[in-house]
Amino acid sequence: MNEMQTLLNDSITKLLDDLVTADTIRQAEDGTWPAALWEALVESGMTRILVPEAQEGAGATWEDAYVVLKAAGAASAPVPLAEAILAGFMLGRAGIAIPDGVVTVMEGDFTLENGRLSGVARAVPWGRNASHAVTLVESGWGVETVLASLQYARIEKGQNLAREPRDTLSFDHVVVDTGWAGLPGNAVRLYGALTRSVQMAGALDYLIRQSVQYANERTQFGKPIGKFQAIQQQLAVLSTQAAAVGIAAAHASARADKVTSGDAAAFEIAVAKVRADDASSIATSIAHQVHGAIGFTYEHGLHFATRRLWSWRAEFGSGAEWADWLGRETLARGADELWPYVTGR
Amino acid sequence: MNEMQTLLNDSITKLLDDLVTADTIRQAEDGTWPAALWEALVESGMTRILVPEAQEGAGATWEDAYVVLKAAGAASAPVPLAEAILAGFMLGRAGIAIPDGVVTVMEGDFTLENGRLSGVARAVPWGRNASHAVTLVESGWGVETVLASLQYARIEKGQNLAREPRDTLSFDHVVVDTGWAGLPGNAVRLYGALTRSVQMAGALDYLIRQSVQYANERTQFGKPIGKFQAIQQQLAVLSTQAAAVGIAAAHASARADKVTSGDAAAFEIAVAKVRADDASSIATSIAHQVHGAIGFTYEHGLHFATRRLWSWRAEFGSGAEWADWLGRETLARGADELWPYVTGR
Amino acid sequence: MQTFRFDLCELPEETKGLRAEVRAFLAEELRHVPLVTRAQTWSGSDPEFSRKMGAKGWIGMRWPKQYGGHERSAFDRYVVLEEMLAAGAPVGAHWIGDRQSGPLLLNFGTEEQRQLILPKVARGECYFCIGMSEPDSGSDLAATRTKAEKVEGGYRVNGTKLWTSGAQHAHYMIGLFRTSADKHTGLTQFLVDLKNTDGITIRPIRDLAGNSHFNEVVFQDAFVPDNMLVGSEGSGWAQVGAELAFERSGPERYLSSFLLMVEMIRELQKRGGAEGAREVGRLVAHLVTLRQMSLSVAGMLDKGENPALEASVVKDLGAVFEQDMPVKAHELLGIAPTIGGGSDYEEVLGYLTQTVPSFSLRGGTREILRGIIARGLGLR
Amino acid sequence: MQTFRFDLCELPEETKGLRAEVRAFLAEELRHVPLVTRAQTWSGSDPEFSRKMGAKGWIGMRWPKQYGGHERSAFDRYVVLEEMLAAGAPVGAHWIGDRQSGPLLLNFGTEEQRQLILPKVARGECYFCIGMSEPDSGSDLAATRTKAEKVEGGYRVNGTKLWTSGAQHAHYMIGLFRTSADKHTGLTQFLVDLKNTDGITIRPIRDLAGNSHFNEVVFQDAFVPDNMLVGSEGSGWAQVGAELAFERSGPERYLSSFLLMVEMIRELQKRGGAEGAREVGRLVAHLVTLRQMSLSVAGMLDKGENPALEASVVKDLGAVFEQDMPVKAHELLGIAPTIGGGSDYEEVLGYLTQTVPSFSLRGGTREILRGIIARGLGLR
Repeated sequence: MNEMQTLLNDSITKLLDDLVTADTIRQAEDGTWPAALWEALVESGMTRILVPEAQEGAGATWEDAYVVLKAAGAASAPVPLAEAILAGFMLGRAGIAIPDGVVTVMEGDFTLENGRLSGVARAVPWGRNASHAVTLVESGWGVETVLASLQYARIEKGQNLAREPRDTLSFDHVVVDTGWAGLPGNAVRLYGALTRSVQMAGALDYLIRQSVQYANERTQFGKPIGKFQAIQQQLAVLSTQAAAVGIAAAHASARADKVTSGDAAAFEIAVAKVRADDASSIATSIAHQVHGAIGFTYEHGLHFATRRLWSWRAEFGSGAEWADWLGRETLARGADELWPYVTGR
Repeated sequence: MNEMQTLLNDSITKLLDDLVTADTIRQAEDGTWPAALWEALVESGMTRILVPEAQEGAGATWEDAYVVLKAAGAASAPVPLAEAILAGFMLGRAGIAIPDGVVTVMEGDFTLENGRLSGVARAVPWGRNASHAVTLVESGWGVETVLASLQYARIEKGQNLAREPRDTLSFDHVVVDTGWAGLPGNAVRLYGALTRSVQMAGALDYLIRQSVQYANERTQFGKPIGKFQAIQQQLAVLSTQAAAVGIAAAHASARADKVTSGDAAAFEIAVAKVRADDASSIATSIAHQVHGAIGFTYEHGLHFATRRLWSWRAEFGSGAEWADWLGRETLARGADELWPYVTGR
Repeated sequence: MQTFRFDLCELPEETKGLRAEVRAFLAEELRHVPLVTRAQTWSGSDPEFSRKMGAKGWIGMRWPKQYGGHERSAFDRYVVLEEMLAAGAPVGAHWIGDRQSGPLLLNFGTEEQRQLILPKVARGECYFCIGMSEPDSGSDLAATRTKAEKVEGGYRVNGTKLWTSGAQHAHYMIGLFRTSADKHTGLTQFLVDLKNTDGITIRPIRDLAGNSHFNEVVFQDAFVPDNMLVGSEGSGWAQVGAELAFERSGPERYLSSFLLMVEMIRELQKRGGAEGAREVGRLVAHLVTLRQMSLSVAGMLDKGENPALEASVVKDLGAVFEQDMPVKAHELLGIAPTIGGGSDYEEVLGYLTQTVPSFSLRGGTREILRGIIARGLGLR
Repeated sequence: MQTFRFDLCELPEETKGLRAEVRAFLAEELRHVPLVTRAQTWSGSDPEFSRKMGAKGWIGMRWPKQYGGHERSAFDRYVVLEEMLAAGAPVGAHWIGDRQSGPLLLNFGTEEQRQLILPKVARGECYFCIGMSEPDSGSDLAATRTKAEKVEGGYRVNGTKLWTSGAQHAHYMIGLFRTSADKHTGLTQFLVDLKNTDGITIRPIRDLAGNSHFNEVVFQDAFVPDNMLVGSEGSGWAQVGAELAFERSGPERYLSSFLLMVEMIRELQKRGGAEGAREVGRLVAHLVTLRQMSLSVAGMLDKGENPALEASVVKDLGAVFEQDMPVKAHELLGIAPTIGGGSDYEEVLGYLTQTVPSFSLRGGTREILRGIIARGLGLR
């Protein structure tokens, strides 16, 4: 972390510590929009961290956004911060003005005719709470960045395991803003996978901190369970998994800053999402095993992180989907190109 | 085990205890044929356990053979006992007289014309030591059981990780005995997989016994390593894996006795080979981890079993190959047929 | 050293008719039950269903007829259970009474207790819960603090039981209470009438998936009469040990995620081709093997043997199998799980993803179980 | 609690030229070396190759020039090492001297020892082994019994070292001997001249794969002069701790099975289509992540920090990755491994299947390593 990132980390951590309590998350799960939290994130500029300064954004980098998103993941912040950051990034690239209100991103089966959008997007994060959504559509002109107002969209509510809104949005010839950004057609999925990997790194970090603390406090058979070798061995494994995801996601973020075309970061992003997915399965299992029954209650906060990991690992492409892609690329390049490719990037 | 099987178990165990020492195995690995051991197995009738009584065999069942093969697997007996038993089974079915000498089995790419065999068989167990080999060939007449003398076969030596001979045999219009047995064309692979599963159950049994004994004897940090929770947890896992393979292989053996066509036992045999393969990877890793450096020496006997497991898991179809088959069958039958199929057999 | 004995045990031919009967019953009864509800299997509670099972003679199947039982074989019972679980029948209401508390009373209860309780259980009308864990004693039963103090004509109970599954629906609790200070011999089991005893408060605990299977049960000067003591005073520890062994090897030890396996196969079928075939094949191999192990233990139980260690082996392997299922489904299909909406597959995946972590906690943690197996192997 | 710090660290652009140079060198030098030989990587020993590397300035790269070193950056050294390992170069002869014993002498050795030894090591002419384990002390160094008794002008050494890798080719051993009874402060490190000391017998130990990397080294009244004591008497325990930390995070911690990964991909390519793509993709993801973690530690070392815990994390994850490789290969391809014949893939699989069990033993067992990590997390 450079100095700016350290400051950013202090500031986002303090903001989240103050405004994301267990109650905030529970109320959000029951359908209450955490307005105060969102307002604070907007005012602190966090939602526009990747928007160019010329468009009233922070003009920061994905490496900076990493700090913010990891903290948000660790806090289980129940807001579309990752989506807003990504939307800002895409709109900034396309030179489209960033609207006020909540802007999310969506992937869907769309057609764009004469500036009107039709089609359906499934599992759109916080679709019900957003005023706008950003997507990419291949038109006769190439890949266009599209900003759609949701005023005329039909919304069908859904949710992921963490009870985060994942809504189905339908558009029928809705007038939209468009622009060109030089982004690949799958940029929502690609950068979406990047943001989820970083959030997962944060959630995994929370799991290890929480589990070590619990193991040192909880007593069974006359001593803290953290003194049992079987528990120690498991927590060591959990910690190594969390560390691996942290660096894989950082590596992908750094790469995203270096390249102008999103495709050029796909390799590192795929690595990060695959690694985060693999780690999540191991880590959630260990964290719950160490916590025992208490971690299984809604009252205890462990599941805020584990339920997010179970959902996030499948969002914007599961680890398996990205591994398929990575593997096919690797096989296509051939055995002798693996090492030069890995070291040459 | 019924009474007869208990007697059989006592008798084969005693025979192997007496005649399979670490030196026997080491010498076999260096190329010395263990003549005394083989002679004893022939004289006790073990090699012909599945040959009908009418053909001077024991006329026993695969459940009986299970007892013998599991003991042989546990002892790492360096002889083609499984192959001889399988050859006897196939010849008996075809009504072909069992030749004296060592009879092995082979799979290959063969043609049979006017009673003459041509083609190549790879990785034939103990090809160099055998006088004959049994195989199945699809001819214009159906699947024929073939007994080939190896007198005119070209032999190229090879070996598996356990230094068991796995030779390439080439035949060029060699006159052979043939017969019909109602066996499927893949019977060598099928029953071969059954015998390997049973041998693997034996080798896994050896691993757990050996590892528990070592853990109780070896002292580190002032106490037997078997007192450390991390070691205990691992040995518990090893023991459950060994137990699973034991019953999966027994189940397949029992099924092989019940059916007249080999195909009808394929499901249970596939289950056994898949389960044995999965267990071997876990079990060999734990056994070596518990033994530490000593288990890594040639002097110590642990590797007689682990190297066999590493080879056997790939022989007569790896777990993956049989899992592919099981999975395709399951998918073809469909989701709702899984339970009726499993419980209806 | 001791090793485990798993003799092959095949179900007798005679069970085929029973299996067909159970299947026909379930086809009718579960016709309109959504898959995500079925996925709860033995956590799902439906008193009406339990009464129908009771009427069929499928509860207390092995118990003596004099107590409302049916004196059927272990195999008949096994067939009924595995069919119920594979279909996702809501057997939760009577489950504990049938599997655990009924047998406990048969072994250690008084004649009066048996007469009073068992026929109702067998009719599917009387449900049990187990009061073992406490706030400071999860795996460590010797740390039990809920106190049963001797008073005129009975005991006065004070303390708190935690993680008590199904207490809100149960008529009785088998409670483990402290009757004296000694770590092990100070524990005693009681039959507690939850519906007719003052001083008992039952508070459901919401779990992470939003369900409330667990409860906190608080005793404040609750009176339990002398004739409700189970077995003898001070032998609770030993009795619990025997009781836990009952619950380690049934088909519920590997079928709790079976519905997800089925839906996974259905999704793969839709995709066509051989995608996922290898992984499905491996799961089938593990399923079939676990069933043979579980049947083997049933066979030993039928012969009156005591396969306690073998049952632990089944439980450990079975829990790993069940717990891996949502991960395998995720790895194979990559479909995001949902709650309160979505396709059958998505919802079943959602329910089980959140539920499987508890599978290696219930009835003692995985670490404890493996410790028991290790001691069985001769490691001290 | 403490967590680990893995800052991103990218190799400087300047290393590109060096990498190209190393690759050209290896393409030439390894042209005729069979793959199964290359698969030994840092276990494979070839003094001629080591001398060539020395001539290139690729041994002792970070050491001061006054001791024959080259004062290059940690990144330059990293690039050379990872290229050597990825290509399967036989770096075993000088490996321990370069990685472990040289740095030890730089840290704790006398000026005389440094002058005597380091230039020869850097030239690729002088090889080391480490005498730590003993018959009754594997992971438990405090149980070391080989005794160095003070005599006129030096020490008389008696006892047996076991599992000493490469002792048969080594010129020197860094031996850990007992100089007094105290468990920890009774241990001292010595520089032992194996070629010119009477009373030392080296017996190669055949391993399960038929190779002899290990040795038993017996000391019978072997005399080690005073000036060959390393550091100070009684500080052997502390010095060894520091020494072990050096060896936990290099590229050898995740590249030991890399050649098998390459051959696996080649086999899959032959089959065509996307068979195995998913598994290959996962392996690539783990490989790339491990490399970033390992580079991160190199970056901290370059800044003079002490990333001991982070190094342990790399070693633990790396060993799992390396050890899983033959299993993954087997699961993907189902081809039986061979020895002394067969295809490149079959032979490399054969060699590594037999070798990987040692990867979680060398330098302390997995259990010990995870215990260190757990303590680093604040678990006591």
